Amino acid sequence: MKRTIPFLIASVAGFVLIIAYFVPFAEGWGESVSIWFDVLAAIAFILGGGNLLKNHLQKVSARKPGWAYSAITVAAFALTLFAGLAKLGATPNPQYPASSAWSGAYRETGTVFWWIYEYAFVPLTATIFALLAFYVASAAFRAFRARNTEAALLLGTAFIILLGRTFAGVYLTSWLPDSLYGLRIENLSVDIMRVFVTAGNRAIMIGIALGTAAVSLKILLGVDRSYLGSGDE
Amino acid sequence: MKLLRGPWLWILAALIMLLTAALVPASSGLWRMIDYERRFLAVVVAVFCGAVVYWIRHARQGGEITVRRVPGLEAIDEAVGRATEMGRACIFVPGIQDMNEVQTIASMTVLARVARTTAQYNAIVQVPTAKSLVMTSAREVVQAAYLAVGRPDAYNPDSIYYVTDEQFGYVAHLSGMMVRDRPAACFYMGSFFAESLILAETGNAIGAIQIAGTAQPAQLPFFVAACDYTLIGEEFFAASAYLSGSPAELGSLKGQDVGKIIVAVILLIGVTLATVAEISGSPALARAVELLQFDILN
Amino acid sequence: MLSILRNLDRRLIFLMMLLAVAVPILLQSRFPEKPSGLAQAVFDEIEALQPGDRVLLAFDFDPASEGELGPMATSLTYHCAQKELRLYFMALWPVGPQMISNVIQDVIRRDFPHMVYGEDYVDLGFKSGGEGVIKVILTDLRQLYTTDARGTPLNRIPMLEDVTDIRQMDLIVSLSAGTPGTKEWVQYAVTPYPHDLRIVAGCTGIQAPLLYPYIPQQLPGLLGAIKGAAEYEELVMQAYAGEDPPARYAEARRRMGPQLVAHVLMILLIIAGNVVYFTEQKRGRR
Amino acid sequence: MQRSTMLWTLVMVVAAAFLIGRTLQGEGGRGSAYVRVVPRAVDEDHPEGRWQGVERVDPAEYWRAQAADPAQTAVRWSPANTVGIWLAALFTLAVLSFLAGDNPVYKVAESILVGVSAAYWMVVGFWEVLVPNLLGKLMPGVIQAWALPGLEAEPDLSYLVPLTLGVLLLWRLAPRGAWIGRWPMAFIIGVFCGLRLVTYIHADFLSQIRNSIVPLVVMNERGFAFWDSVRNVLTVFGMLACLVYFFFSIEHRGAVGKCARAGIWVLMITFGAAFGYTVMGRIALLAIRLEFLFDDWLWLIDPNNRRVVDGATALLQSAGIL
Repeated sequence: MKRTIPFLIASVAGFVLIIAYFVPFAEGWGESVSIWFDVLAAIAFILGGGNLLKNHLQKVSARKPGWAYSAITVAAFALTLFAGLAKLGATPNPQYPASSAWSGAYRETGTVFWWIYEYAFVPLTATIFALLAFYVASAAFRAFRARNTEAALLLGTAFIILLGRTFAGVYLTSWLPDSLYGLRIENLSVDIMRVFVTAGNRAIMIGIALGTAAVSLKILLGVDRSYLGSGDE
Repeated sequence: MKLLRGPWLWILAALIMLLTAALVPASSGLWRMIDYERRFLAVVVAVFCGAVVYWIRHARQGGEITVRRVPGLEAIDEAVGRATEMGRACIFVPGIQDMNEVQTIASMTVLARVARTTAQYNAIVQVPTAKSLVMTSAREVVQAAYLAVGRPDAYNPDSIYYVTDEQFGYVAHLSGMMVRDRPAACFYMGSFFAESLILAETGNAIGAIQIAGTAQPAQLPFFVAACDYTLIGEEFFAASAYLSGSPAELGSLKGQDVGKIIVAVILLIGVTLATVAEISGSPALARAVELLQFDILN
Repeated sequence: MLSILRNLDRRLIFLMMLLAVAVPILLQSRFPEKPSGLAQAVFDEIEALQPGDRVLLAFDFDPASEGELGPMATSLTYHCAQKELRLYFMALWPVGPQMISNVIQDVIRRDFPHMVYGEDYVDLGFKSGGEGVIKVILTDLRQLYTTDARGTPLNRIPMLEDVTDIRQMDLIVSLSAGTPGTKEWVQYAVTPYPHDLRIVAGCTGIQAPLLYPYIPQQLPGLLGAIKGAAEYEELVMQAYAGEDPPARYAEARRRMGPQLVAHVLMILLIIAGNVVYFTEQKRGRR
Repeated sequence: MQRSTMLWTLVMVVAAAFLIGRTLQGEGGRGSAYVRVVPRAVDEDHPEGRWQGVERVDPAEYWRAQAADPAQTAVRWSPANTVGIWLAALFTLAVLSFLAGDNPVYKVAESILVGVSAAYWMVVGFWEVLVPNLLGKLMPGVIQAWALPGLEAEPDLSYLVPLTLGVLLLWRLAPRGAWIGRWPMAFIIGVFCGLRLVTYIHADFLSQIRNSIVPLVVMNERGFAFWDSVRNVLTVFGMLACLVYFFFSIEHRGAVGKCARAGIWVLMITFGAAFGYTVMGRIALLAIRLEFLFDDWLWLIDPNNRRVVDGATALLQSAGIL
């Protein structure tokens, strides 16, 4: 029972939506369900936030190693949540000046939530993202070795693209005569993109489309039920 | 062409649908119920689904299914084994998208297998997630795996936890945790974005065995360059079929191959038509190519 | 020498990368740009529009990718404003509205103060739902958007009075850093309505190869990464800004300095890695 | 090791003290931020606006305003934003310190980021999704009076469905019947499997085949176009070779093996190109962070001329700072 009913729900819902895609009358169903999903995901934040609090508070109360960091996490979480939900520092919507401050925008310049966003959230996330610049460098040194033909092709292409997308490439091959125009690095890099990258990406995309469709179908047919968890029928 | 032999009923049904789509005029009442613009899409969907269903049934009835080897998959057990020997944990990262993404669903079926192996080897698997719904699903899956090998007592729900929805907050936590806990094996299975290289390079710095699988084409280069094994695109979706080992699931792979044959056939017909049209300059042929591109394949 | 290379500490590589980017920024060096075909195509698509035509600017990126897409947003908005097009901004990313208000502040308010909100440009704000939003507003804008980002009902905004759905847009300009983004706009908006809609896009480096398969049928023009931004900036500034454009319209071209040095460093690192690899192989064979 | 740590700490403390000293000296210096007061909701009764908001302005604008009228208060130094810039700079450095190895500073930054971002998304989910798309649909009157004065809608009872699903989902927190939480999950998974199945076949599968249909021989006004033809031939056959690589039911041996190998080559070129392109983006990201440090915080460079003022004001500026 505990597995059969959910499977039936999934299967019926899925097949109804597949058919709805071809029926003009039902065309909007997919979109409605997408909006429902967002609502559901937003409700699920309660589960996630609760879990986060539980995890970290447990660490703090048990004085596990690193509990101070957990305390920082909880404090940052609580402060941001409060500032955002209470719209601290917000002013009413200028379109409706008679309304209360609740009508204001929660992330308007000047609110506490905006301040946290601008000066904590943005620099932290953007710098984590910027770490990638360093990691590509170390990957280039360590992983890009011409061990075999495949690896050589990978690094050779990366080489041409890296050169072709800066002034260095233009400079290096600008002496080539016009008859060999296509061999100038900047043009070579465009041709690689137009021919090989297009071919490769198309094949990958077609494969992914087929894979996605097959996995979906398996789930709707009940061939793959592992996502449903334990099998106490 | 063995792939196409047998399913006569389906081939017949597909032919009827194809003829209906091609011959029934646009003004017909039928197209008030079915979207005229999508009639050929319906045929393709029916043919593809039919092929998958046929091969699954074929396999269930004891038909022989042969599939090629995918190296990354065999490495999963090996990686878990190594983690056990070293007495360290494995971590499983299910990507950063929610359960409305098929890659995340596929990653749950891979997790089922990884969790089963860790349960057998008595190793620990950590699953930090970026979405609450993924956390709840992952808990179901891991619990089921521990139950299936008869060790429900060893299941610890706290090892599957929610971090944050924010991509880089999640990565900051993961990379910090990897450096501190030094897991011996890292699995990255699901939908990844920029975090792929941060994870793979951090994993590399701590010397973990890394196995990745994703259908985000943009991230494949990084996984290919920095991980020990990578399941590329469609291979990732095939992984659950391989790992389950059940003939029915393997049958679906054959269905996918039929899809590829469809691509090749349409492509060759189209390209031949287009080439002949280009050389001969015949307007009729050019119109046929246009019909194929913008009506049938729309 | 070789032993130094072989035992090269990761942290030393990190330091080199830091210097490769930091030094050109401090020196503020600039290099010439030669626009590529795809940047030219984006320019031409916008150039072909008439004053008063409707352009939908979809800003689907966040502060993390502003380094690449910010300069594109600036010069695209500048170009559209110069052409006197009507601009409809919207975002499918929750932080997109911030990016929209940045360009409104930096470009429209500063250099086009005569443009009136609601008549020449409007900010529709963020809607969650990804591709679902695209699908809905293709047939009915008001089903999802009851107000603009400032809370004004759509019916009271002059430039939205006769807009029922986004198929009425003359061009979609999509700036995207991931999902949902240009790919979704191409898949769900342009692919089903090839005769009604045209799209040009700017994307991050990582997105660019993924979008090439859609070129040119579904996606006529594409600005790829900071290089694309620099090329397009060059085109727009040459055409409209005269001799001495404000410094903020040179952002992308300025960023090409660190880019050049860092690329050269990457190439040297690849070469160094392979030198180590091949000499070790040789030794192993002996 | 201990000694070097102490040395570094000392260096950093001295540097920080120097920078903070420079900032606090007078109004204006490294990392300072200025705001302009803007009137909000201006009408006849309130020519100054019913209340006032602020927006950030360039330092040059402040100096110009000060030069014109030293008593003005419309443009002023902002303590909150100045502290903010400093905090942002310290966070940036804290994350970069991870490159040298895990350390307490990074751990603090990481903990703050996890807490702030989890709450950030919850707040966004609440105000952007739950309020307008659930509560606003179910009881528009209440929501209009409370938070969305622009909302004009009738109750839409179809939104009881996501509400019910949400309640079922949260049921797993209840002591009994946690299994009921599987129902909404199953619904979601089923729905999206159905949706993705068709949309992927529609958008990626069919449209990619369509885009690949090109003539292998290209003619133009001058006759046979050799290079265009070569490009098309390579594209079509490159793609077919990759598809052979993904074929599951045949082992990669013999002719199939050769084809699959060519397919891998094409894939590797694709990956190499993607890598090259991505490097560009990643470097731009680092550049913008460093620009923030050098420009907004340390005032070492000024690419956007945000601190350039004319001669007379410059005099005042130098007097104010030095």
